[in-house]
Amino acid sequence: MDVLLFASYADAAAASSVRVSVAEGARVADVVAAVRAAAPAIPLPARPVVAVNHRYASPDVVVAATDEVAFIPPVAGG
Amino acid sequence: MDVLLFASYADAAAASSVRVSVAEGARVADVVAAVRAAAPAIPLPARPVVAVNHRYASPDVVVAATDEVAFIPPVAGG
Amino acid sequence: MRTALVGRRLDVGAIASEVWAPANGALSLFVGTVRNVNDGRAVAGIEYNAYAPMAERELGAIAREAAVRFGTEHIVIEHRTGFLPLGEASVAIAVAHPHRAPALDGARWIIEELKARVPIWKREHYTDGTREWVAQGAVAQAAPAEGAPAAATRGVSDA
Amino acid sequence: MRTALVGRRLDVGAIASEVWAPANGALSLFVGTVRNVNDGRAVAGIEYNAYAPMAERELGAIAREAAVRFGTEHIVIEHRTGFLPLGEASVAIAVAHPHRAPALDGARWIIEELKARVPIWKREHYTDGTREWVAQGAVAQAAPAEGAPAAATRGVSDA
Repeated sequence: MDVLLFASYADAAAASSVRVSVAEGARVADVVAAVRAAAPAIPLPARPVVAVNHRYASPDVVVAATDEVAFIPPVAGG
Repeated sequence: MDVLLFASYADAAAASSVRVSVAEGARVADVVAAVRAAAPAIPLPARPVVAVNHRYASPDVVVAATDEVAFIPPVAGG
Repeated sequence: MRTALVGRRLDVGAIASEVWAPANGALSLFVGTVRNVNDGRAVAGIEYNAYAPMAERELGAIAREAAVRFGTEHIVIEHRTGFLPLGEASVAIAVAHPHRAPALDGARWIIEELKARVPIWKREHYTDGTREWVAQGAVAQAAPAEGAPAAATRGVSDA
Repeated sequence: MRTALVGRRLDVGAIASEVWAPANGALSLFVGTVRNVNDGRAVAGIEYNAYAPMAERELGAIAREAAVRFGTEHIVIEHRTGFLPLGEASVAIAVAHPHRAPALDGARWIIEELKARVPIWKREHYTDGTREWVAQGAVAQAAPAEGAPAAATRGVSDA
Protein backbone atom coordinates (compact mmCIF):
# COMPACT_ATOMS: atom_id res chain seq x y z
CA MET A 1 0.00 0.00 0.00
CA ASP A 2 1.27 3.47 -0.89
CA VAL A 3 0.42 5.82 1.96
CA LEU A 4 0.05 9.42 0.77
CA LEU A 5 2.13 12.17 2.37
CA PHE A 6 1.70 15.93 2.23
CA ALA A 7 3.42 19.17 3.18
CA SER A 8 5.92 18.74 6.05
CA TYR A 9 5.50 14.94 6.03
CA ALA A 10 6.28 14.75 2.31
CA ASP A 11 9.27 17.05 2.76
CA ALA A 12 10.63 14.95 5.62
CA ALA A 13 10.23 11.74 3.63
CA ALA A 14 11.44 13.44 0.44
CA ALA A 15 8.52 11.65 -1.23
CA SER A 16 4.79 12.09 -1.72
CA SER A 17 4.08 8.56 -0.56
CA VAL A 18 5.64 5.75 1.37
CA ARG A 19 5.13 2.07 0.58
CA VAL A 20 4.28 -0.29 3.44
CA SER A 21 2.82 -3.77 3.55
CA VAL A 22 -0.33 -4.32 5.54
CA ALA A 23 -1.68 -7.70 6.53
CA GLU A 24 -5.26 -8.75 5.92
CA GLY A 25 -7.44 -7.11 8.59
CA ALA A 26 -4.87 -4.45 9.48
CA ARG A 27 -6.11 -1.30 11.15
CA VAL A 28 -5.11 2.33 10.82
CA ALA A 29 -2.94 1.93 13.92
CA ASP A 30 -1.01 -0.84 12.18
CA VAL A 31 -0.43 1.35 9.13
CA VAL A 32 0.88 4.08 11.43
CA ALA A 33 3.33 1.64 13.01
CA ALA A 34 4.45 0.46 9.58
CA VAL A 35 5.00 4.04 8.35
CA ARG A 36 6.99 4.89 11.48
CA ALA A 37 9.25 1.92 10.76
CA ALA A 38 9.55 2.56 7.02
CA ALA A 39 10.10 6.33 7.21
CA PRO A 40 11.33 7.35 10.66
CA ALA A 41 12.25 10.81 9.37
CA ILE A 42 8.58 11.82 9.16
CA PRO A 43 7.80 13.86 12.30
CA LEU A 44 4.66 11.95 13.22
CA PRO A 45 2.90 12.94 16.44
CA ALA A 46 1.84 10.36 19.02
CA ARG A 47 -1.46 9.84 17.20
CA PRO A 48 -1.18 10.96 13.61
CA VAL A 49 -4.30 12.09 11.81
CA VAL A 50 -5.10 9.62 9.04
CA ALA A 51 -7.65 9.64 6.24
CA VAL A 52 -9.00 6.52 4.57
CA ASN A 53 -10.72 7.04 1.25
CA HIS A 54 -10.89 10.83 1.85
CA ARG A 55 -12.45 10.60 5.29
CA TYR A 56 -10.80 11.05 8.66
CA ALA A 57 -10.43 7.61 10.22
CA SER A 58 -9.84 6.56 13.82
CA PRO A 59 -6.96 4.15 14.72
CA ASP A 60 -9.25 1.12 14.91
CA VAL A 61 -10.62 1.40 11.36
CA VAL A 62 -9.76 -1.64 9.26
CA VAL A 63 -8.01 -0.88 5.99
CA ALA A 64 -7.90 -2.92 2.81
CA ALA A 65 -4.97 -2.93 0.39
CA THR A 66 -7.13 -1.10 -2.14
CA ASP A 67 -8.02 1.77 0.22
CA GLU A 68 -6.50 5.20 -0.32
CA VAL A 69 -4.72 5.97 2.95
CA ALA A 70 -3.25 9.43 3.62
CA PHE A 71 -1.39 10.92 6.57
CA ILE A 72 -2.64 14.44 7.28
CA PRO A 73 -0.22 16.93 8.87
CA PRO A 74 -1.83 19.80 10.83
CA VAL A 75 -3.98 21.58 8.28
CA ALA A 76 -3.53 25.27 7.48
CA GLY A 77 -6.12 26.32 4.94
CA GLY A 78 -7.93 29.64 4.83
CA MET B 1 -38.24 76.64 18.04
CA ASP B 2 -39.03 74.28 15.15
CA VAL B 3 -38.69 70.70 16.37
CA LEU B 4 -37.81 68.30 13.54
CA LEU B 5 -40.01 65.29 12.86
CA PHE B 6 -39.31 62.17 10.79
CA ALA B 7 -40.99 59.06 9.42
CA SER B 8 -44.10 58.04 11.39
CA TYR B 9 -43.95 61.20 13.54
CA ALA B 10 -43.86 63.43 10.46
CA ASP B 11 -46.71 61.47 8.88
CA ALA B 12 -48.84 61.78 12.02
CA ALA B 13 -48.20 65.52 12.24
CA ALA B 14 -48.53 65.92 8.47
CA ALA B 15 -45.42 68.10 8.76
CA SER B 16 -41.67 67.74 8.97
CA SER B 17 -41.47 70.02 11.99
CA VAL B 18 -43.62 71.45 14.74
CA ARG B 19 -43.20 74.93 16.21
CA VAL B 20 -43.19 75.30 20.00
CA SER B 21 -42.02 78.06 22.30
CA VAL B 22 -39.47 77.23 24.94
CA ALA B 23 -38.62 79.44 27.87
CA GLU B 24 -35.07 80.41 28.79
CA GLY B 25 -33.46 77.42 30.57
CA ALA B 26 -35.97 74.88 29.24
CA ARG B 27 -34.94 71.26 29.17
CA VAL B 28 -35.59 68.45 26.70
CA ALA B 29 -38.45 67.25 28.93
CA ASP B 30 -40.11 70.66 28.59
CA VAL B 31 -39.82 70.51 24.81
CA VAL B 32 -41.44 67.06 24.87
CA ALA B 33 -44.34 68.43 26.90
CA ALA B 34 -44.71 71.35 24.52
CA VAL B 35 -44.75 69.07 21.46
CA ARG B 36 -47.33 66.80 23.08
CA ALA B 37 -49.55 69.81 23.58
CA ALA B 38 -48.95 71.34 20.15
CA ALA B 39 -49.28 68.12 18.13
CA PRO B 40 -51.19 65.46 20.08
CA ALA B 41 -51.55 63.34 16.94
CA ILE B 42 -47.86 62.35 17.07
CA PRO B 43 -47.69 58.87 18.66
CA LEU B 44 -44.97 59.75 21.16
CA PRO B 45 -43.94 57.05 23.64
CA ALA B 46 -43.66 57.74 27.37
CA ARG B 47 -40.10 58.95 26.94
CA PRO B 48 -39.46 59.96 23.36
CA VAL B 49 -35.95 59.78 22.00
CA VAL B 50 -34.72 63.30 21.31
CA ALA B 51 -31.60 64.62 19.62
CA VAL B 52 -30.10 68.04 20.27
CA ASN B 53 -27.63 69.28 17.69
CA HIS B 54 -27.35 65.77 16.15
CA ARG B 55 -26.66 63.99 19.43
CA TYR B 56 -28.99 61.90 21.53
CA ALA B 57 -29.95 63.98 24.58
CA SER B 58 -31.42 62.95 27.92
CA PRO B 59 -34.56 64.68 29.29
CA ASP B 60 -32.59 66.97 31.61
CA VAL B 61 -30.42 68.56 28.91
CA VAL B 62 -30.98 72.30 28.66
CA VAL B 63 -31.89 73.55 25.20
CA ALA B 64 -31.40 77.01 23.71
CA ALA B 65 -33.70 78.52 21.10
CA THR B 66 -30.88 78.20 18.54
CA ASP B 67 -30.37 74.45 19.09
CA GLU B 68 -31.50 71.96 16.47
CA VAL B 69 -33.92 69.67 18.27
CA ALA B 70 -35.29 66.52 16.60
CA PHE B 71 -37.67 63.79 17.73
CA ILE B 72 -36.37 60.37 16.69
CA PRO B 73 -38.92 57.60 16.06
CA PRO B 74 -37.64 54.03 16.47
CA VAL B 75 -34.84 53.77 13.94
CA ALA B 76 -34.82 51.15 11.21
CA GLY B 77 -31.65 51.47 9.17
CA GLY B 78 -29.63 48.66 7.73
CA MET C 1 -11.81 54.73 7.37
CA ARG C 2 -14.78 56.23 5.56
CA THR C 3 -18.51 56.44 6.10
CA ALA C 4 -21.19 57.87 3.85
CA LEU C 5 -24.90 58.26 3.38
CA VAL C 6 -25.42 58.04 -0.37
CA GLY C 7 -28.21 58.49 -2.87
CA ARG C 8 -26.79 56.13 -5.51
CA ARG C 9 -26.25 52.38 -5.85
CA LEU C 10 -23.63 50.94 -3.54
CA ASP C 11 -20.58 49.53 -5.30
CA VAL C 12 -19.90 46.60 -3.00
CA GLY C 13 -16.81 45.45 -4.89
CA ALA C 14 -15.23 48.89 -4.66
CA ILE C 15 -16.00 49.07 -0.95
CA ALA C 16 -14.30 45.72 -0.37
CA SER C 17 -11.25 46.82 -2.38
CA GLU C 18 -11.08 50.07 -0.46
CA VAL C 19 -10.37 48.40 2.89
CA TRP C 20 -7.74 46.02 1.66
CA ALA C 21 -4.13 46.80 2.63
CA PRO C 22 -0.93 44.73 2.54
CA ALA C 23 -0.96 44.02 6.28
CA ASN C 24 -4.49 42.60 6.18
CA GLY C 25 -5.11 38.88 6.02
CA ALA C 26 -8.89 39.01 6.49
CA LEU C 27 -11.75 40.98 5.07
CA SER C 28 -15.32 40.75 6.28
CA LEU C 29 -18.13 42.29 4.31
CA PHE C 30 -21.77 42.58 5.27
CA VAL C 31 -24.40 43.69 2.77
CA GLY C 32 -28.04 44.33 3.56
CA THR C 33 -30.41 44.01 0.62
CA VAL C 34 -34.10 44.55 -0.04
CA ARG C 35 -35.86 41.21 0.17
CA ASN C 36 -39.15 40.24 -1.42
CA VAL C 37 -41.11 39.26 1.66
CA ASN C 38 -41.33 40.72 5.16
CA ASP C 39 -43.68 39.38 7.82
CA GLY C 40 -45.49 37.47 5.13
CA ARG C 41 -46.18 40.50 2.93
CA ALA C 42 -44.91 40.79 -0.65
CA VAL C 43 -42.52 43.72 -0.84
CA ALA C 44 -41.99 45.80 -4.00
CA GLY C 45 -39.25 48.00 -2.57
CA ILE C 46 -38.13 50.01 0.43
CA GLU C 47 -37.86 53.73 0.86
CA TYR C 48 -35.05 54.81 3.21
CA ASN C 49 -35.25 58.19 4.90
CA ALA C 50 -32.52 59.64 7.07
CA TYR C 51 -31.99 62.57 9.38
CA ALA C 52 -28.96 63.16 7.23
CA PRO C 53 -26.56 65.30 9.31
CA MET C 54 -27.14 63.21 12.41
CA ALA C 55 -27.01 59.92 10.51
CA GLU C 56 -23.66 60.94 9.02
CA ARG C 57 -22.40 61.92 12.44
CA GLU C 58 -23.48 58.59 13.96
CA LEU C 59 -22.00 56.55 11.11
CA GLY C 60 -18.69 58.34 11.63
CA ALA C 61 -18.86 57.81 15.39
CA ILE C 62 -19.56 54.09 14.91
CA ALA C 63 -16.58 53.70 12.57
CA ARG C 64 -14.29 55.51 15.02
CA GLU C 65 -15.51 53.41 17.92
CA ALA C 66 -15.05 50.24 15.86
CA ALA C 67 -11.52 51.29 14.93
CA VAL C 68 -10.57 51.51 18.61
CA ARG C 69 -12.51 48.42 19.64
CA PHE C 70 -11.22 46.13 16.85
CA GLY C 71 -7.83 47.69 16.18
CA THR C 72 -8.13 48.61 12.54
CA GLU C 73 -8.56 51.77 10.50
CA HIS C 74 -9.65 49.73 7.48
CA ILE C 75 -13.38 50.27 7.81
CA VAL C 76 -15.90 51.52 5.27
CA ILE C 77 -19.62 51.94 5.92
CA GLU C 78 -22.06 53.15 3.28
CA HIS C 79 -25.81 53.43 3.72
CA ARG C 80 -28.10 54.27 0.87
CA THR C 81 -31.20 56.48 1.03
CA GLY C 82 -34.18 56.91 -1.30
CA PHE C 83 -36.35 54.26 -2.91
CA LEU C 84 -34.66 50.87 -3.46
CA PRO C 85 -36.26 48.16 -5.57
CA LEU C 86 -35.88 44.47 -4.71
CA GLY C 87 -32.36 43.15 -4.47
CA GLU C 88 -30.64 46.49 -4.17
CA ALA C 89 -28.11 46.94 -1.37
CA SER C 90 -29.17 49.31 1.40
CA VAL C 91 -26.03 49.04 3.49
CA ALA C 92 -22.49 47.77 2.97
CA ILE C 93 -19.93 47.37 5.74
CA ALA C 94 -16.35 46.28 5.09
CA VAL C 95 -13.73 45.63 7.76
CA ALA C 96 -10.21 44.40 7.07
CA HIS C 97 -7.64 43.34 9.67
CA PRO C 98 -4.49 41.24 9.83
CA HIS C 99 -6.56 38.51 11.55
CA ARG C 100 -10.01 37.09 10.95
CA ALA C 101 -11.64 37.38 14.37
CA PRO C 102 -11.54 41.19 14.61
CA ALA C 103 -12.62 41.53 10.95
CA LEU C 104 -15.65 39.29 11.54
CA ASP C 105 -16.49 40.74 14.95
CA GLY C 106 -16.06 44.27 13.64
CA ALA C 107 -18.53 43.93 10.76
CA ARG C 108 -21.07 42.35 13.06
CA TRP C 109 -20.68 44.99 15.77
CA ILE C 110 -21.05 47.77 13.22
CA ILE C 111 -24.31 46.46 11.72
CA GLU C 112 -25.81 46.01 15.19
CA GLU C 113 -24.79 49.51 16.26
CA LEU C 114 -26.00 51.00 13.01
CA LYS C 115 -29.42 49.41 13.39
CA ALA C 116 -29.65 50.55 17.01
CA ARG C 117 -28.62 54.18 16.73
CA VAL C 118 -28.34 55.66 13.26
CA PRO C 119 -31.42 57.83 12.56
CA ILE C 120 -32.62 56.14 9.39
CA TRP C 121 -36.14 54.90 8.79
CA LYS C 122 -37.57 52.61 6.20
CA ARG C 123 -41.00 52.46 4.66
CA GLU C 124 -41.85 49.22 2.93
CA HIS C 125 -43.84 49.46 -0.27
CA TYR C 126 -45.94 46.35 -0.83
CA THR C 127 -46.98 44.86 -4.12
CA ASP C 128 -50.63 45.61 -3.23
CA GLY C 129 -49.81 49.34 -3.37
CA THR C 130 -49.81 49.98 0.38
CA ARG C 131 -46.80 51.14 2.32
CA GLU C 132 -45.80 51.21 5.96
CA TRP C 133 -43.01 52.45 8.22
CA VAL C 134 -41.06 49.56 9.66
CA ALA C 135 -40.05 49.53 13.31
CA GLN C 136 -37.34 46.97 13.64
CA GLY C 137 -37.16 46.26 17.30
CA ALA C 138 -34.31 48.67 17.86
CA VAL C 139 -33.85 47.82 21.49
CA ALA C 140 -30.85 50.00 22.12
CA GLN C 141 -31.98 53.14 20.43
CA ALA C 142 -32.85 55.07 23.58
CA ALA C 143 -30.55 57.95 24.41
CA PRO C 144 -27.76 57.09 26.88
CA ALA C 145 -29.44 58.68 29.88
CA GLU C 146 -33.02 57.82 28.92
CA GLY C 147 -33.62 54.76 31.00
CA ALA C 148 -37.05 54.12 29.51
CA PRO C 149 -37.68 50.42 28.94
CA ALA C 150 -37.02 49.77 25.28
CA ALA C 151 -40.10 47.56 24.94
CA ALA C 152 -42.36 50.32 26.20
CA THR C 153 -40.81 52.85 23.84
CA ARG C 154 -41.22 50.44 20.99
CA GLY C 155 -44.73 49.38 21.89
CA VAL C 156 -46.12 52.86 21.75
CA SER C 157 -44.19 53.98 18.70
CA ASP C 158 -45.16 50.94 16.72
CA ALA C 159 -48.83 51.64 17.26
CA MET D 1 -24.70 25.91 -2.89
CA ARG D 2 -21.32 25.41 -4.49
CA THR D 3 -17.80 24.69 -3.29
CA ALA D 4 -14.58 24.52 -5.25
CA LEU D 5 -10.86 24.19 -4.99
CA VAL D 6 -9.50 26.38 -7.77
CA GLY D 7 -6.18 27.16 -9.40
CA ARG D 8 -7.09 30.66 -10.60
CA ARG D 9 -7.80 34.02 -8.95
CA LEU D 10 -10.99 34.16 -6.91
CA ASP D 11 -13.63 36.52 -8.28
CA VAL D 12 -15.02 37.77 -5.00
CA GLY D 13 -17.68 39.98 -6.62
CA ALA D 14 -19.01 37.08 -8.68
CA ILE D 15 -19.12 34.85 -5.59
CA ALA D 16 -21.14 37.47 -3.71
CA SER D 17 -23.55 37.85 -6.63
CA GLU D 18 -23.94 34.11 -6.88
CA VAL D 19 -25.52 33.74 -3.42
CA TRP D 20 -27.95 36.59 -3.74
CA ALA D 21 -31.61 35.66 -4.23
CA PRO D 22 -34.86 37.68 -3.91
CA ALA D 23 -35.73 36.25 -0.50
CA ASN D 24 -32.38 37.24 1.01
CA GLY D 25 -31.99 40.39 3.03
CA ALA D 26 -28.43 39.79 4.21
CA LEU D 27 -25.19 38.68 2.65
CA SER D 28 -22.02 37.98 4.58
CA LEU D 29 -18.74 37.55 2.81
CA PHE D 30 -15.41 36.54 4.28
CA VAL D 31 -12.20 36.79 2.28
CA GLY D 32 -8.80 35.57 3.43
CA THR D 33 -5.84 37.27 1.76
CA VAL D 34 -2.08 36.92 1.79
CA ARG D 35 -0.64 39.50 4.16
CA ASN D 36 2.85 40.94 4.16
CA VAL D 37 3.97 39.96 7.66
CA ASN D 38 3.46 36.85 9.76
CA ASP D 39 5.04 36.37 13.17
CA GLY D 40 7.28 39.31 12.43
CA ARG D 41 8.68 37.89 9.19
CA ALA D 42 8.28 39.67 5.84
CA VAL D 43 6.22 37.47 3.53
CA ALA D 44 6.58 37.47 -0.26
CA GLY D 45 3.75 35.04 -0.93
CA ILE D 46 2.10 31.81 0.17
CA GLU D 47 2.00 28.46 -1.57
CA TYR D 48 -1.19 26.49 -0.91
CA ASN D 49 -1.16 22.72 -1.32
CA ALA D 50 -4.21 20.53 -0.99
CA TYR D 51 -5.04 16.85 -0.82
CA ALA D 52 -7.46 17.73 -3.60
CA PRO D 53 -10.11 14.99 -3.62
CA MET D 54 -10.42 15.01 0.15
CA ALA D 55 -10.34 18.82 0.37
CA GLU D 56 -13.16 19.00 -2.17
CA ARG D 57 -15.10 16.41 -0.22
CA GLU D 58 -14.64 18.30 3.07
CA LEU D 59 -15.56 21.65 1.51
CA GLY D 60 -18.77 20.11 0.21
CA ALA D 61 -19.52 18.51 3.58
CA ILE D 62 -18.99 21.84 5.37
CA ALA D 63 -21.36 23.63 2.99
CA ARG D 64 -24.03 20.95 3.46
CA GLU D 65 -23.66 21.07 7.23
CA ALA D 66 -23.84 24.87 7.17
CA ALA D 67 -27.00 24.74 5.03
CA VAL D 68 -28.74 22.64 7.68
CA ARG D 69 -27.31 24.54 10.62
CA PHE D 70 -28.07 28.05 9.30
CA GLY D 71 -31.10 27.34 7.13
CA THR D 72 -29.90 28.51 3.75
CA GLU D 73 -28.80 26.92 0.49
CA HIS D 74 -27.18 30.19 -0.59
CA ILE D 75 -23.61 29.30 0.24
CA VAL D 76 -20.48 29.44 -1.90
CA ILE D 77 -16.99 28.49 -0.74
CA GLU D 78 -13.94 28.73 -2.97
CA HIS D 79 -10.37 28.00 -1.89
CA ARG D 80 -7.44 28.68 -4.12
CA THR D 81 -4.32 26.54 -4.47
CA GLY D 82 -0.87 27.23 -5.89
CA PHE D 83 1.44 30.18 -5.25
CA LEU D 84 -0.31 33.42 -4.26
CA PRO D 85 1.54 36.72 -4.13
CA LEU D 86 0.72 39.38 -1.52
CA GLY D 87 -2.84 40.60 -1.44
CA GLU D 88 -4.36 37.75 -3.40
CA ALA D 89 -7.43 36.05 -1.96
CA SER D 90 -6.86 32.48 -0.77
CA VAL D 91 -10.42 31.80 0.34
CA ALA D 92 -13.82 33.39 -0.21
CA ILE D 93 -16.97 32.40 1.65
CA ALA D 94 -20.36 33.92 0.88
CA VAL D 95 -23.57 33.20 2.78
CA ALA D 96 -26.91 34.85 2.09
CA HIS D 97 -30.07 34.50 4.16
CA PRO D 98 -33.32 36.42 4.68
CA HIS D 99 -31.90 37.63 8.04
CA ARG D 100 -28.52 38.91 9.12
CA ALA D 101 -27.70 36.71 12.11
CA PRO D 102 -27.59 33.39 10.21
CA ALA D 103 -25.68 35.00 7.34
CA LEU D 104 -23.02 36.35 9.72
CA ASP D 105 -22.90 33.23 11.89
CA GLY D 106 -22.76 31.01 8.82
CA ALA D 107 -19.72 32.68 7.25
CA ARG D 108 -17.91 32.58 10.55
CA TRP D 109 -18.73 28.95 11.23
CA ILE D 110 -17.59 27.95 7.75
CA ILE D 111 -14.17 29.64 7.99
CA GLU D 112 -13.54 28.04 11.39
CA GLU D 113 -14.54 24.58 10.14
CA LEU D 114 -12.52 25.01 6.98
CA LYS D 115 -9.40 25.91 8.94
CA ALA D 116 -9.93 22.99 11.30
CA ARG D 117 -10.61 20.17 8.88
CA VAL D 118 -9.98 20.81 5.20
CA PRO D 119 -6.68 19.16 4.17
CA ILE D 120 -4.90 22.20 2.80
CA TRP D 121 -1.42 23.33 3.81
CA LYS D 122 0.41 26.55 3.28
CA ARG D 123 4.06 27.28 2.92
CA GLU D 124 5.06 30.88 3.47
CA HIS D 125 7.77 32.26 1.22
CA TYR D 126 9.70 35.02 2.93
CA THR D 127 11.37 37.99 1.32
CA ASP D 128 14.76 36.63 2.50
CA GLY D 129 14.27 33.65 0.18
CA THR D 130 13.45 31.07 2.87
CA ARG D 131 10.14 29.25 3.11
CA GLU D 132 8.33 27.28 5.76
CA TRP D 133 5.19 25.21 6.27
CA VAL D 134 2.76 27.00 8.54
CA ALA D 135 0.90 25.13 11.28
CA GLN D 136 -2.00 27.26 12.29
CA GLY D 137 -3.08 25.88 15.61
CA ALA D 138 -5.80 23.73 14.10
CA VAL D 139 -7.15 22.50 17.40
CA ALA D 140 -10.07 20.56 16.00
CA GLN D 141 -8.35 18.75 13.20
CA ALA D 142 -8.05 15.37 14.88
CA ALA D 143 -10.27 12.66 13.48
CA PRO D 144 -13.57 12.19 15.33
CA ALA D 145 -12.48 9.16 17.30
CA GLU D 146 -8.84 10.16 17.75
CA GLY D 147 -8.89 11.60 21.22
CA ALA D 148 -5.26 12.72 21.09
CA PRO D 149 -4.72 16.07 22.78
CA ALA D 150 -4.58 18.65 19.99
CA ALA D 151 -1.67 20.48 21.60
CA ALA D 152 0.46 17.34 21.58
CA THR D 153 -0.40 16.63 17.94
CA ARG D 154 0.49 20.16 17.04
CA GLY D 155 3.65 20.29 19.09
CA VAL D 156 5.26 17.36 17.38
CA SER D 157 4.14 18.19 13.87
CA ASP D 158 5.34 21.74 14.14
CA ALA D 159 8.84 20.60 14.93
